[in-house]
Amino acid sequence: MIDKFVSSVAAAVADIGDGATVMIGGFGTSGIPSELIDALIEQGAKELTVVNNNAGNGDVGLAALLKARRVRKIICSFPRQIDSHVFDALFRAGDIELELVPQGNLAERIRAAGAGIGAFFTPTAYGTLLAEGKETRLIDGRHHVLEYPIHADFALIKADRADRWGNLVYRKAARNFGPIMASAARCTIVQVREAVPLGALDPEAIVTPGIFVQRVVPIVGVAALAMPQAVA
Amino acid sequence: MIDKFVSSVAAAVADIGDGATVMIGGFGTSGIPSELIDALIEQGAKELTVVNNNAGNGDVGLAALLKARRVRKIICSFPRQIDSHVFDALFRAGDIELELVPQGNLAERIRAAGAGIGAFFTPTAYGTLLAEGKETRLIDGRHHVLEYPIHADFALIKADRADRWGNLVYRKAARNFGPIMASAARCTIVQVREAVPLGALDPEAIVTPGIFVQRVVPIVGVAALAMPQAVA
Amino acid sequence: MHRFSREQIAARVARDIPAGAYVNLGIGQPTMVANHLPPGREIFLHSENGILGMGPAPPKGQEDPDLINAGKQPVTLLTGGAYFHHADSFAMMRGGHLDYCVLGAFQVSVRGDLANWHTGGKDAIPAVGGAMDLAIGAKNVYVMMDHLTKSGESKIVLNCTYPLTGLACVNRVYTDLAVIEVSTQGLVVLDVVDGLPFAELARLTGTPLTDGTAGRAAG
Amino acid sequence: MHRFSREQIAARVARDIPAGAYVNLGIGQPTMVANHLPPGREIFLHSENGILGMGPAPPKGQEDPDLINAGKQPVTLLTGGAYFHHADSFAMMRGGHLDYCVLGAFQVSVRGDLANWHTGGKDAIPAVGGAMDLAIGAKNVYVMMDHLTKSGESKIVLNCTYPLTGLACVNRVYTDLAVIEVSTQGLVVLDVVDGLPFAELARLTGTPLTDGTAGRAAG
Repeated sequence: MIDKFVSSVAAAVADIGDGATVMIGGFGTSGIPSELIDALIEQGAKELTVVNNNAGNGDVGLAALLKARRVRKIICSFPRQIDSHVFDALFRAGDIELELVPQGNLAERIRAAGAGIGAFFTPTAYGTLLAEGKETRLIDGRHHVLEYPIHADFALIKADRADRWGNLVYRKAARNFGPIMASAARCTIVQVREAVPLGALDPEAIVTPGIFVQRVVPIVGVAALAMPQAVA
Repeated sequence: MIDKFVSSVAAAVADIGDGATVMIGGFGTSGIPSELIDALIEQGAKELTVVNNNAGNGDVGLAALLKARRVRKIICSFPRQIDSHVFDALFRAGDIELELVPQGNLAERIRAAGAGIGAFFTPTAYGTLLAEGKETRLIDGRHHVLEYPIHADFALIKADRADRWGNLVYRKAARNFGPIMASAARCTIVQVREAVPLGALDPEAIVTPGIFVQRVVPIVGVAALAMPQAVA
Repeated sequence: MHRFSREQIAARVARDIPAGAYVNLGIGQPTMVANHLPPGREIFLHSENGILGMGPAPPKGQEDPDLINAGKQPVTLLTGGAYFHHADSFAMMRGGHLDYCVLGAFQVSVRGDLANWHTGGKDAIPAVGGAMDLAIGAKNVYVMMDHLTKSGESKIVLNCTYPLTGLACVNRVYTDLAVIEVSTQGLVVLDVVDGLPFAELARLTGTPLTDGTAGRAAG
Repeated sequence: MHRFSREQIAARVARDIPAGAYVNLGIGQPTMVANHLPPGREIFLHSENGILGMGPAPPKGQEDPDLINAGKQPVTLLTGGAYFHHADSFAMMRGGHLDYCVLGAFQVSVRGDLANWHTGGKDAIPAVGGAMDLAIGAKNVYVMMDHLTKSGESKIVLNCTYPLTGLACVNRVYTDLAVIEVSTQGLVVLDVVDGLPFAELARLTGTPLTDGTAGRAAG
């Protein structure tokens, strides 16, 4: 019987090696696989390349991973935030490499990796600093930039419910990068609020079919995140 | 109040003009927008370019549209079938142009149109007759072919349920080309089994958000299609 | 000098968005447009983190960390709204399915070039987010900004001096002094704030402007 | 001459597919593999029209026109299965997420080139469907076919004479005479039908073959 449930976050991330490329889902307060990130910090892998929309907030989660100096390079769209002081300091000191990617190109490059697309022409960022040195082409009257897929060794994502085949559904805007990161990684590790029996998820409403998922860890007894005060 | 419901298939297809590119959903017995196709035949538009997985079966639906000589060109993956005699005869007589596209490239080209991708490199069909004359590139050790999006003026698709905003859910494998064709056409016309009130569709399970849909026609009182005998 | 207030600018943009439009309101000033959309007019707000049919902020105490907008503020979902993933969300934008994007800006050029993501400062840590996707992400890209910098320089320029976000992508600019259309014939002023002569607007702006206000009531 | 029956070939392929594998069975002969998968072994069948977790044909009278496989025959969905659209479905294949595709073929070359979509006849109306996507659509691409044509020519060839479906994509060939691995060292015979000497198989095949059957039980 196929059972993708893993009993602990520690077991789930045990084989992430030094130098691995790790995608981490989440956007703002939604969809962050906090317990998996903490387990990765605990586990100790270093020289990582991390793919995330941001570069860490405050001193927890991804910021803590950065602070522990485990990340060689980050690929993201929006590193600079009001509370990105950990990243800011590392970047200013030249201690972390940054590949800045427009958010939609980031999403599409991740999707392309999962879909086996070798490269694609996108109009986003044409003529800007972020397209410097990249191949361009005029197609049907519109300028485009050639972008390549972003593959990962591991993806750490958060979903709402999963069954033992690894089928996933998400909750509201916490879906964000989850489905595409799951498709782009060799090994996708998911933390979920609830493990459900096979058949409990509507086949019409499964967002990530189990083919994209290798390991699922139910995080039991965690209360919903408190909503932080909105910042200006 | 935004209401995308249209009272009749005739009204829904009234403005499809001569020379239009029309995508038609469906795969085998599933997801064929039969009533919309019949309305298009009735309406009389000609010199059409049709995008469909096949090129018509028997003498009804798309085959009848072909038989009425309304189609100048068809873009599809699998024209030759046991009962594709209408297409076969037109093709042998040189009365219809065929662009044969591998099924996955067809799907991805339609998706690219909806997603604003200018072109993409795909490994499918490299080194075959269907890639002849196309640009190729070796990326990361794998040969690829450059493929361009397929845009349409209209898409005719079938869904299961819709609300007045045009949000759609499908039924089982009838989903097939519906969501991507809806995204690739300037005007997407949907026939549905059931019109439901706004809010009746689960926001987590809406497959095609209304942004991709312009018109919805409920087809009332149509019994489920009889399953034809499987043919060898 | 008279100026349109930020609320007035937001109201003016809202007035120009028709029923049934699919709209993305950028972070910051553009977010205010939502407060001015007439209640009876159904307009579909898109948030690039994966929401269509986004509603207003929830009552205090009912915030949901899984339901936030692109600015990471708590929002709600309207009846009829839907969720989707990031690639699908940006496909909506890149694919030209949105009718309007409303953005803030540092500068807009006479050709509609947009600079709004980076001051170009040597020490500045860059962050782009969805800015470049939004710049090319709608049939109509509208900018809301102050007409002048704090030191009095025009933010409408012949050529952007800040790093570009997108080329020839802005269709219309709403400032505290005027509403200006970016047309193939150059910049056309649709509205000027009460009491500001066109010649004075042109002097402050410092780029060629065409007066298109004839026969129009000021906003 | 002894031959593996089609059922025996299907059973042999089924035996080689491990639990937990994601598998696409092509139209025709490969479909028979499904009947030989051991009931206790969970294997996920993919159908390129948008199904994962595809089950067997339904009882007569319970066919559903909306639930068909790529061959357009009625099927069922297993508990735990899921539906998705065509672009997502082919992304699964192209993206290398399937473990096995099993296909029919006209010819397979010594390099693993596959010809299975078109006889190349001048009058033939071409139709490709998902053949080219399947050819590159799995970590392991297995072919099931007769070893020889009706006129006795080998379908394993130095160079395909029929139009190609994919280049260097086949990993293993299951025929009525043998099981042959396409390796970087050329074709390696893993199994031969009882009573057929290797030399005779090599003569019938007409391409270089390596005998890899030593120490293996025939299937």
